[in-house]
Amino acid sequence: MPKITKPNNDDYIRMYTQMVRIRAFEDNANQLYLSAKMPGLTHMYTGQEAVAVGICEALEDRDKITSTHRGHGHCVAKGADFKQMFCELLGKEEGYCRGKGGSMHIADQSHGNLGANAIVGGSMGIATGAALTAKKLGKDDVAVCFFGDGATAQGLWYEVMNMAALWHLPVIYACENNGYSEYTKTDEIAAGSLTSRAEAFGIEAFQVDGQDVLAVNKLTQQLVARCRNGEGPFFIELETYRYHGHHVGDINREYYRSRDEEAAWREKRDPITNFGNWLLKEGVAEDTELSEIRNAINADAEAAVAYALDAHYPDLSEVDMHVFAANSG
Amino acid sequence: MPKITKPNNDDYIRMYTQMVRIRAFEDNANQLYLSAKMPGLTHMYTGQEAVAVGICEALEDRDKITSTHRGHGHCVAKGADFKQMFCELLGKEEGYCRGKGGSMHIADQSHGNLGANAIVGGSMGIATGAALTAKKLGKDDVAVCFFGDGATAQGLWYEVMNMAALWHLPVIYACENNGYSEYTKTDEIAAGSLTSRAEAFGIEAFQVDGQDVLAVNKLTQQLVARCRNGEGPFFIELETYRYHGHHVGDINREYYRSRDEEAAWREKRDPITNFGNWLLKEGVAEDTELSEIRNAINADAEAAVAYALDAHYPDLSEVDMHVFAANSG
Amino acid sequence: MTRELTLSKAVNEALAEEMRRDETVFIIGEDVAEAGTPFKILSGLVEEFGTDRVMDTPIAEPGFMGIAVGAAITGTRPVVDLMFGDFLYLVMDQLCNQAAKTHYMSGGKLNVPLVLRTNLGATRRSAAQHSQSLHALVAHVPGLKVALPSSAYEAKGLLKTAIRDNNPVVIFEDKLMYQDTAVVPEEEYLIPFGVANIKREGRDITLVATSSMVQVAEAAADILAAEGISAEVIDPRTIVPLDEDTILNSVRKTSRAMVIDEGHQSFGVTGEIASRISEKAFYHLDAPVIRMGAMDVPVPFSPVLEDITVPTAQGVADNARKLVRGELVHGA
Amino acid sequence: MTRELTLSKAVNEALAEEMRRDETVFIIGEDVAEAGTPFKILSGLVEEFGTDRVMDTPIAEPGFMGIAVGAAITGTRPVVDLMFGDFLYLVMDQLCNQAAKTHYMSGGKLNVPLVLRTNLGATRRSAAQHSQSLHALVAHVPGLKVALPSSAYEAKGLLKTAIRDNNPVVIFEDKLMYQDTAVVPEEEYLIPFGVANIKREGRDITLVATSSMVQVAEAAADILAAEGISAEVIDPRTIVPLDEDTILNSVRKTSRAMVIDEGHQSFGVTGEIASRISEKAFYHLDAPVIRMGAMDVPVPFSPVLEDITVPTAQGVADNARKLVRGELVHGA
Ligand SMILES: Cc1ncc(C[n+]2csc(CCOP(=O)(O)OP(=O)(O)O)c2C)c(N)n1
Ligand SMILES: Cc1ncc(C[n+]2csc(CCOP(=O)(O)OP(=O)(O)O)c2C)c(N)n1
Ligand SMILES: [Mg+2]
Ligand SMILES: [Mg+2]
Repeated sequence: MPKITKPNNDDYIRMYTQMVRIRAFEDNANQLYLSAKMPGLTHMYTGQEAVAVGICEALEDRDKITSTHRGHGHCVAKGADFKQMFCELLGKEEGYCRGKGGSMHIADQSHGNLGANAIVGGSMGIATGAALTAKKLGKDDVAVCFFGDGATAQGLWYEVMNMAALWHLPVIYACENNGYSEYTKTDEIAAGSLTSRAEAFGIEAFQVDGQDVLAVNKLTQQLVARCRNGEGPFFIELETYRYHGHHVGDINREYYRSRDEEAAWREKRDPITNFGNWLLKEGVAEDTELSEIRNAINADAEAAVAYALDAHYPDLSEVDMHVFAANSG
Repeated sequence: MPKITKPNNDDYIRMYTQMVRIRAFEDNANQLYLSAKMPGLTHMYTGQEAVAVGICEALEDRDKITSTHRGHGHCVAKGADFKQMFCELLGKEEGYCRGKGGSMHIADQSHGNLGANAIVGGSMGIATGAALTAKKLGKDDVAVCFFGDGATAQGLWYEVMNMAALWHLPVIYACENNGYSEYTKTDEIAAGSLTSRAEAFGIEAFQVDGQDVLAVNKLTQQLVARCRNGEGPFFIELETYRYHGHHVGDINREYYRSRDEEAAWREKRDPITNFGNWLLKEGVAEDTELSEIRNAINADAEAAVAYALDAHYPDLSEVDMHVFAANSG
Repeated sequence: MTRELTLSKAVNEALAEEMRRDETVFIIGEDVAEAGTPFKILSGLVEEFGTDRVMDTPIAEPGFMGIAVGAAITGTRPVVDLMFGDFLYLVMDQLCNQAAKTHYMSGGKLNVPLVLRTNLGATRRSAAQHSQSLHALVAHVPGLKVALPSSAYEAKGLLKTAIRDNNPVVIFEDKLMYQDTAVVPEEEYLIPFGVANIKREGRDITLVATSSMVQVAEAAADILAAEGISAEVIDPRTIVPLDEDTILNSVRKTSRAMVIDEGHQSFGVTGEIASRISEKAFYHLDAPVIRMGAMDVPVPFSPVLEDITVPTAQGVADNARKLVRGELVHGA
Repeated sequence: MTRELTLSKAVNEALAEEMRRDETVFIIGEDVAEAGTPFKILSGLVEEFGTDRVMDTPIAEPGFMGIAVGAAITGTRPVVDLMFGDFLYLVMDQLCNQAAKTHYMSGGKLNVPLVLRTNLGATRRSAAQHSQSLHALVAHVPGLKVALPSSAYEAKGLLKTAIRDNNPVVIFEDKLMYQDTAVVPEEEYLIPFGVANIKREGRDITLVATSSMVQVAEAAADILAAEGISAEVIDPRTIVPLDEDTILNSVRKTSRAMVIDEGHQSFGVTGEIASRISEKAFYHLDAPVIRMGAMDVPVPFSPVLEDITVPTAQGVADNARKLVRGELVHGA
């Protein structure tokens, strides 16, 4: 059994902090939308924080992730900086992608985030390929592929699972099952069982409460260690919930899910509240410490927003730059 | 339990006849290739006859099948005529597709054969769609989708299985596992288990000896009856073997499979020989009757070849006909 | 009595009318039923026709495209809803290897009466994977018809024709135009394929413009008119089949032409139409045929960049003016 | 000492040399290892480089294309083997939505140094799904480079350049040419992208021809030469990037041009190149630029039909002769 580090108090605080950072980022992004300052639409990660944080805290910078249209949470959790993220959301030159990618393509190569993706399931091959690179180059890096329950309908997943299993690749397929794909319940679009689908390819599959950051983190630590040890691939189904609509513009959503259902998740299963309470109960932190953390992060986020709003757009000459990468020599 | 007719002696003789017809067709097609009279390459069905016949004998003309690059067997089994088939293989106007499709696209609409397909897995959606039509039009027609073990790697299958399961479509996915896809053993390209892959979508899955025409027929009869009854979809994995190379030009194949292996299948598991012996043993037919059947079929096939060789090519003006179907009005 | 409808509502009406007329017509795609698509185009249809005829699918474009092909071959008329034109790449095999070729490969014995409804158009701040205008790709594949409605009126008439066509038809709506209104008659009408629409007559130059670019060409014609230049604006409506005659006759009259389209410029629609004009009206041309497509770059997210990737009325007018005045656009 | 190699062997050598030079180069595709592909192009490579670098995949084109994209982004250089060009439709999403756009969408921070090797060409009696020449489709998508080798020499030099390029490159070999030989130097060489090859100089007409059609154009030039007509034959080698200057300079000299390509004629390569010539060398043209692509029909199986879908030397010569003599090809 590979060695796994038990989280200590610092780790707990970091997990809490990272979850709060995601929430703060999203609240501000939503505000930007509501105040008509953000170009286009965006998909809020709010509610799912424990998934991104529980998983990414089990990874190193050298480990890769691929993300989705609902990707801000993964980006923050993997170590990204608020300013460059908000700049990207606003199409500014200082954004992670010089404003060319926006919310749905935000990437952060220095922390191993290969990017969000606007094609549902579109990154399943990319993550698997990243794992292949690790194996080829003799590194023990791991790749995590985030995707939603809806994405499990894409045939690509079965193609790459087959190869990942045949080649024993160090990739973890992490399905954030938030119960919906757009305006449709998962049950209506997914026959059978998701874990069985992975198991049918000989891939070990797990289900975990995606609102419990410690449970997610513990499982991921184990699987990452086993991946580094050549025992991959793995599949995790994480039960979770998005608090907002499918995207920021999806306001009237009672035709597909009830307010009661939403309220129940927010009130009983909020990953931040519950983990905060646990920290208090276990004596890891005092109430004041937690609220200091939250306040500092909120201030940070607001400062980053202000910075991004002021930042400049790329020069128009950038429009046909980066179509092709330069070749040296 | 829906009512299933037990095969009687006529049925047995017809199954034998149909298997012999496939074998005769293929032997002649191979001869055409070897004597450089056939344009292009073709994929021999020889060895797999019990699959096509066992299944198609459980179907009616109104039931649909979709076929593969290795499709002559399905075409014969579903009721096609030798002359029109050979004409198609030789690119003649009297062919099923006026010579425009050739071996890999042969279709026979009047018997419900929607066509062979040169894209591996390419017909999985088409068969599923045919089943959807049946359901929509309130008919109890069934669709059978033939494909090889190699085709199970195509993501399309998982996409359509999901929908077939969700919508309870009357479609049977029939995987002819002949142990190889082109020059590669199935084990090297398929992780886990094929039946589990279907089961993961909540689809009932079966394995059957594809060399035993009665076993295949019995299972198919049951599943067809259940499909007509709204209990579809189903999956069948049929263990079988192709005697020839991947295509007629694949002569030196010892690098991927041994002569011994080939000989063992031909000698011990030949579907026609074994079923012939069973017919004799059960007193269904005398030896002379069986050899009369074979002789008559061989004569038929040779006559059809001669006819097709003499038949005329389509007029050159046909080249841009049938790009678009006419619209009445 | 005339009435105005949005393009979105016009599409909705076309579908409702055809579904009432023909029981074999059905809609299949993601979130088409209760949600009525993210653009709310299909609102109300599931209430009238039920979930058997307005079918929500899993997020499996190749899968439901393939299912639609099989359904079409066996006696129904599926209207496939592809949420974004960018997802065409996912359905290309089923669309181009299967649907497009089945009639031909079967020697005319199998038909695939299927409509693929999707969209095109940038400047919605949706970035590179939700902003493409990929109609040129499907136009290159024999066996597919391609319709490009440029208004609510066109959208309704062309879609109804598409549904009745016995072939696979890909119809691209402009996402930016869903809320644009036009006069749409109460009475039923169809718009035949392969008949271009002379949107505006003119003497000095022919502007051939497709889809979203028809508005742009008309605005350019306004600018030019104010300067005394008379531009003829032609909307081909369908690029497969293409009404070459109307275009060529116009150019024979005006002696000058531009082609404007929102797909990427290179290896796309502008090249096809421009080269046909240059090839077949060569002796009538007083100036080179100028093409204006979208820039050959993935669509950038940043609004300042995105806006300059697409032809504008001013840009069209500037080039047209040069042509009419005999000035060089590209050097000699 | 000169030596002749088949195109197949030239490709094999290019791969072997690049794999020796750079450990991160690997091959991935169906039956590439022991079988060395159905065309036996890769024979011997797995023996030298092992199955870790010559990787057999399941029949899952979208899957291994996606895996290659991810591998390329993270530090390797995959050479994807796509058995038939017709299967491009299956990989379009991973190729065009992912590989082509990643560098741009990431603001230049991620690279996708990937080669997709595939083929084109009809007249092998393989029918509609194994005979297409789909290079125009990928040329339309910004972010992809497209190379079209026309001989063994070209195939080796262009493939080596493709492997060293930091971008996704799609290279199409002509299936019919695999056994054709050409002089291929023992010494290493690369052929730069975007530099057309003037295969043959001439005065009276420029024949721009790609891939399989270069031979056809040369044969046409022979026919014409016998009649005293001097044709210049230009092989663009890569259509993205396209060496417009060499083509335009030639046309400025000859005043007449034809474009010949094996892709379907409509909305394809001939339209792009012809319209660029007509647009940018307009004042030098003495005759319309004539295009000859494959017919706009799915490729028929029947040999008698298949053979007439593709341009022939005689057909090219006939049109060229008309142009030079000032006769009309299309009417006035
Ligand atoms: C290939 C593709 N099909 C459809 C869409 C439109 N779309 C965007 S998000 C989404 C739902 C995704 O659901 P899920 O995977 O569960 O992720 P969630 O939004 O719940 O996080 C859909 C259908 C898309 N972007 N890409
Ligand atoms: C999409 C696609 N990929 C690859 C091929 C090339 N090819 C033709 S047959 C074949 C093997 C198919 O194996 P299987 O499905 O087991 O059928 P079998 O040949 O054994 O009957 C391959 C790879 C193809 N025709 N289509
Ligand atoms: Mg979801
Ligand atoms: Mg097989």
